[in-house]
Amino acid sequence: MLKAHQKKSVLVLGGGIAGLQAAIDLGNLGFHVYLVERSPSVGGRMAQLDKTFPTNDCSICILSPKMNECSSHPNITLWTYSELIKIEGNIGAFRAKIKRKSRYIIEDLCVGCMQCVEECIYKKPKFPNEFDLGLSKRKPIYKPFPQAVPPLVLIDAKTCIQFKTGNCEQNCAKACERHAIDFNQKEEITDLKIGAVVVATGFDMLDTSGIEEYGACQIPNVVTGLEFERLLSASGPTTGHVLRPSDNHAPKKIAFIQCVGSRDIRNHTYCSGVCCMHATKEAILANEHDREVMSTIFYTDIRAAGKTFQEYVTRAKKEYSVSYIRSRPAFVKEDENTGDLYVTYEETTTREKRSDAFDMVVLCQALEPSGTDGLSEILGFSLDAHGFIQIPNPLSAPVDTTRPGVLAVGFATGPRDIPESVVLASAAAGRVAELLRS
Amino acid sequence: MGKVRIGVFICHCGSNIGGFINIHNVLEYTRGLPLVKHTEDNLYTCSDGGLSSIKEKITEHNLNRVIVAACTPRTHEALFRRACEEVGLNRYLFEFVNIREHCSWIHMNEPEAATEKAMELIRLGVMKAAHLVPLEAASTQVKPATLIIGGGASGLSAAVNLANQGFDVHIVEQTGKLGGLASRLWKLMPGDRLAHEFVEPLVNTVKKSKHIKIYLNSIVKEISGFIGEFNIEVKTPQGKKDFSVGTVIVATGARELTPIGLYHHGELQGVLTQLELEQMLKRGRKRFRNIVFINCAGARTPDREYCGRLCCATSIKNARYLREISPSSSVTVLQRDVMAFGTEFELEYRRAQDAGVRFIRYEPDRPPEVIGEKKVSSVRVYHTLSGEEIMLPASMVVLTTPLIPNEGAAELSRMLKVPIDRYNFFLEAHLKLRPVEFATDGVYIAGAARFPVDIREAVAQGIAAAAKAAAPMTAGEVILEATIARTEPLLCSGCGNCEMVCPFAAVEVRKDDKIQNKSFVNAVLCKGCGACTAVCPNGAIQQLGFTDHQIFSMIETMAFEDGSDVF
Amino acid sequence: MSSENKSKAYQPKILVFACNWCSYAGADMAGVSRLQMPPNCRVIRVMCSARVRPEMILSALFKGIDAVLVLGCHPGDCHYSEGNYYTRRRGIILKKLFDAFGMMQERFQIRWISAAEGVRFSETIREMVERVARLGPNPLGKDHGRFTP
Amino acid sequence: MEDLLRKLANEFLQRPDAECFIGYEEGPNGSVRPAFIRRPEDIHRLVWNQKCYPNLTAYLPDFPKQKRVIGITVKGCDARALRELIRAHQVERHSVYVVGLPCTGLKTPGEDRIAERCFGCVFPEAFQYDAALGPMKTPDGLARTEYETLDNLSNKERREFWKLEFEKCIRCDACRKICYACFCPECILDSTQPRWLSRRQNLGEKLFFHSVRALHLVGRCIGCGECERACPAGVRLMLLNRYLQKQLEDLFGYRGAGILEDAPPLLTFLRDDPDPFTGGFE
Repeated sequence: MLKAHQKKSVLVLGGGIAGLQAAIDLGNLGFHVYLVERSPSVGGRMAQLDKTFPTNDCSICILSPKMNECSSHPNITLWTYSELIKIEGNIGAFRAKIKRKSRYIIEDLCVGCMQCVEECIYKKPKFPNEFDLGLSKRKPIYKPFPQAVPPLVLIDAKTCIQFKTGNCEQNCAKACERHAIDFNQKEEITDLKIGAVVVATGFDMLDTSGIEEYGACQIPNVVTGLEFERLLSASGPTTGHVLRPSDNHAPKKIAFIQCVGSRDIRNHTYCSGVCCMHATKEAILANEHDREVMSTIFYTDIRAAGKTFQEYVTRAKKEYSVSYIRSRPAFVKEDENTGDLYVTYEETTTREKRSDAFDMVVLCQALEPSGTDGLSEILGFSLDAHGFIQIPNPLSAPVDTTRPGVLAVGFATGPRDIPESVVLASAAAGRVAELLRS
Repeated sequence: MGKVRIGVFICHCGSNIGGFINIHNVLEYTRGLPLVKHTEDNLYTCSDGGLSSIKEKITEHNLNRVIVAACTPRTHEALFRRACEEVGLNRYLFEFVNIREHCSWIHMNEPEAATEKAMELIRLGVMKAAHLVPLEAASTQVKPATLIIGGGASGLSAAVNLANQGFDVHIVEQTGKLGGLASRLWKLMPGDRLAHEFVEPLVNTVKKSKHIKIYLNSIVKEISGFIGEFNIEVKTPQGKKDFSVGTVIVATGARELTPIGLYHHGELQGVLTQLELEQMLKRGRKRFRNIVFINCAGARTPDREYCGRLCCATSIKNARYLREISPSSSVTVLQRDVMAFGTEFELEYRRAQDAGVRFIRYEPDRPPEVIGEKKVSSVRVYHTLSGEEIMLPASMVVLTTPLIPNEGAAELSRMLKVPIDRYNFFLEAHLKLRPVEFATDGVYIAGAARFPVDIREAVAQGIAAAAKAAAPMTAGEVILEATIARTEPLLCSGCGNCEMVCPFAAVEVRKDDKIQNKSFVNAVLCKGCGACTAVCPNGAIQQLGFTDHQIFSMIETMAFEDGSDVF
Repeated sequence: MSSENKSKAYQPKILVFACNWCSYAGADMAGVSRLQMPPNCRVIRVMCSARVRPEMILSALFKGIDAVLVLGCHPGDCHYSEGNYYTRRRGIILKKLFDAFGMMQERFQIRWISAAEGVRFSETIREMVERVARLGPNPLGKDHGRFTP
Repeated sequence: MEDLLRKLANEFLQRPDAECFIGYEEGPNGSVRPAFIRRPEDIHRLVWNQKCYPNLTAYLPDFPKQKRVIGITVKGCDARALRELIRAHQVERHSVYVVGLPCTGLKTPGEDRIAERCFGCVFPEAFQYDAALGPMKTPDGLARTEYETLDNLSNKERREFWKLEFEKCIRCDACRKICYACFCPECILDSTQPRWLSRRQNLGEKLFFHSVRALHLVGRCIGCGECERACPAGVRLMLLNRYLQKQLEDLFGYRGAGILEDAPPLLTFLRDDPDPFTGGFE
């Protein structure tokens, strides 16, 4: 490793797979990295996935070593629950202000034992668990998910009795033998001197509530792709048994609707890039869990353009009872007595109008860049027409934004799957080394 | 190192362990175990107080093995090892016993049974600790130079990045010219740029760099060694050149499949490939009449199952240009699925449709038929939407074929001991998380040699591979795994079982003047999985830190309970 | 163990080998999630399930340990890319060896447990303990080596 | 045939790099034993008949690895052993001169019928030899001859059977010593670090001994039956070896050591091997 005085610092924004990879590569290149993540744990979207296509690797199994590597890397300072609020200066000599939000937990004292969670005045979890997209509940004091890094709890002031009324019994604080709970903790602002910034803020899901024809957010058995992913996950709300929300029955016929809000002039005209494959994966996994499950994927084009993707789709058809129908369904209707769903669509080959019954419908909704609007203000780079971070010269400088010294990778720059994000993250590390060393 | 003296530190973890396990009884029990010279409990062994106590007691009681019974080694092992090391005890003389995740937390309602289990887990730990030996993690120097095989977009991008970081680069290019496939194209996507506007500056930067050596019309003949020092032999027109490098990047690229015979390519005049069309455009041809593109020519078929990834985008791009150059032309794209993923390609797809390009879907079991005598005249295709066959007049048919790996991939795969798939694309270390690395340290992969990529992806992968290669070269050394395999030559019969199962080609049976038929572990390549140890018939090869002796002593003490058979 | 405890209801003792990357992490996750399970298992950590040589399983069972469970990553997920495929073949053959002897078949199992499968880990342990408890003590265990079929 | 054998041996011993010719000679009481011929004048001792039981390749790893060449006679089963020894780096092909024996099955000692060890023999002909004592042809019926198996025994019967068998075992190690495939400088069963196996004469230890032997022979046993012949207590060791070989063929299509040049089945894998370990408990 380089000696300390040779080290320059780099700020990485976002602790998803792209941010983690960029931080590790930069750390290995001898830079000191501040990895700043908005939420209380690193891991990002990948931590919420059950498996990854096309290998069906267990997502957390391959991600968790990277999360731990980041937190124990001698060159990486990990700040979760923190945000960039201001930046000044130029490439090689930026000054950044980071807001470190209060978890009401003294990080150095907490060992993540969760005794406090056990003793909370709420005997049962009551509030929507963000990690499970509200499919399960948590308490006001909670750990984001079992493999969270850092493995600390935090208090959500919005739901905590102490913060709401000021006179809770504070069982959590009493239970903590290490006196790690601090209701008076204030957020901190820290100044950093850094040479470059790598933005890897990833994606959010399109709010599907506007897509009424599919009953999103109205019909209980219509779920989104990521919600379905949590249902598949062994660490999810149903411990990996796919059960439909209305009656906890195991569905046997599942419909996946592609391009919900993508390639759609009412929402996003772009293709979200990963939905064809994640739907295929989820259909395969549902069948692996229960061989009686038959899935139908309603698609526009099957975009299986990555390495071994086509083979994956072929296997889904041949071995996992997945059928593909080229059609954009017109609407989904619920039978209110049974909770079953009817998908009405036009069979494009025969021009026949059909309505098929399903136990569950999964909407593969569009994915959109996360946090780029605010960051473009702070960091002063341009966005493209869709809100993705603009890469002005994608051919010769595939990770450079319009602002010198500020690089961007992953889904924040356009639809990318995991390997593409990882490639860009490593490329950003290479660019930083080139910019700060030459 | 003298007699074994074990110290055992038992953590309460507040009440996480102490609340369910009777630590007092466990302490009493542990004190009675053989070789244990010191025992104590700590409220939090991982706290500063706990760690200083470990360090003090090592010195005070002359301990030469340390056990902490607490949480999981996966998070805390490094911390305690460091503490041992700080007072001069080899870090591998530390053993972790997990009595929290694997005991107190999962038996919360059975304190007695949990206490007994904790005792036994500690006894197992003591037995293993008794057989621990000090280990040293070796390191190896890394030369600050890289060999890049292939002078296309990704190889050149990697070269520029590394040169700008101050590393020496050797580019070996099979042809007489840098630039690769991109230099043969007309316009690039995304961005409407002429290919030479992208390629020429890149080539010039490479040519001007004082760090980069270029070998044209050359091929790599032999590669030996491993990360840190690979010895390279290159055959150049000027003769044989030898040099050594610390890392290697494979960027041998791909070429367009020439579909001889497919859709009468090579038989009927006017049946071209996309590359042939681009070269026609490059030469300045301006007039076109009825053009039919056939996508997925030679791709997504049973014998070449993969999708070419960028062929749809290529056809979209060229189709629109044809309409723009020659507005009176009619351009039809026969496709199966339009792989216009992401933002730019989807936009290009819309632009092409707006420019008047017709997209018609065909089914693979009813493929289009190219008709003509000597010269192509029309294409008959089953129109899936209308459900009938239609006839498209065609003055030219352009086949969109996938990229296939360049020749020599198999040979290179043998030389570098890295895998290729059934199409001869290189297989990276992990499809998801290690896309530009091989499982072999110090060897990286970028561009279309791995799988078809567009220019942007080729460049990004080139820079990513450069970043990977730069890491060990920046550090100047790589620290090797300590818990690797090692052969005891006196026991080794040279049967080669270890060699056969090693996933990293780290073990080989050596037969040379000095070594007579003995297995030998290359510490640089070994990752410490222990697969070799399990198949060695007589235990001649052992995984350090997980030896047969260490594990067997745990099994034995579990079987005989009191451990008296061991000591 | 104290003699007082030996007189209690029969409690089998089960040796578990868990690979560091998936199964040990899965066991940790069971702990973090406080999934309760019977206290009969002792986990020995190895880097890869392929490290477990058959002699370890044989000696454990023939020295009287009631059962052996080997846990590895799911096929395809091995941290070392292919270790568990060797584990699988070896496990199949070891089971066949026990078939040939007409004994121990049920006392040896292999299962694939990922780092996310805390629940699967606890269920696997529970089922293994219940199953071995039904079988009763290892006949080679009690008076080491004296054995009645 | 023996004349030809002696002629070939003689020619071989004339070679300047010849070390020794290993064949068979008459032993006491009408038996046949290995002969190590170093001088041309001793070649008259060589014989070839249906009592030539020993697998002579077992001696090859004991010769120091050097440039000199060893002549050896091999039956079909021995030829498979030789191929396996070459694969396992114990013998180099160029350092042996191989004389193939056209075996039609060995006789049961003292009786005029084919020995049971030869039943089911799929490969009586020697191969990869430098010279042969005549054309190799498969004797009719040998491969199809039924041999005794464990198949029809219940679990309980198997347990009882092996309990009685292993009660006979005196742990003399003869089965291990005679086996061609045991060539480690020190056997794991003799190791003291760790002491996998004690000298106790109890069933557990005997099971361990024979299990380890059987597992180390998985994919390497050529079915020559020498272990059973060497056993002074008459333990039916071949039943175990044959049982496992049958499983290898059924599960992995592995026909037996040295038949093809494929890797021993426990040192290789297929991604879609059968997987009995995926589900819950059956």
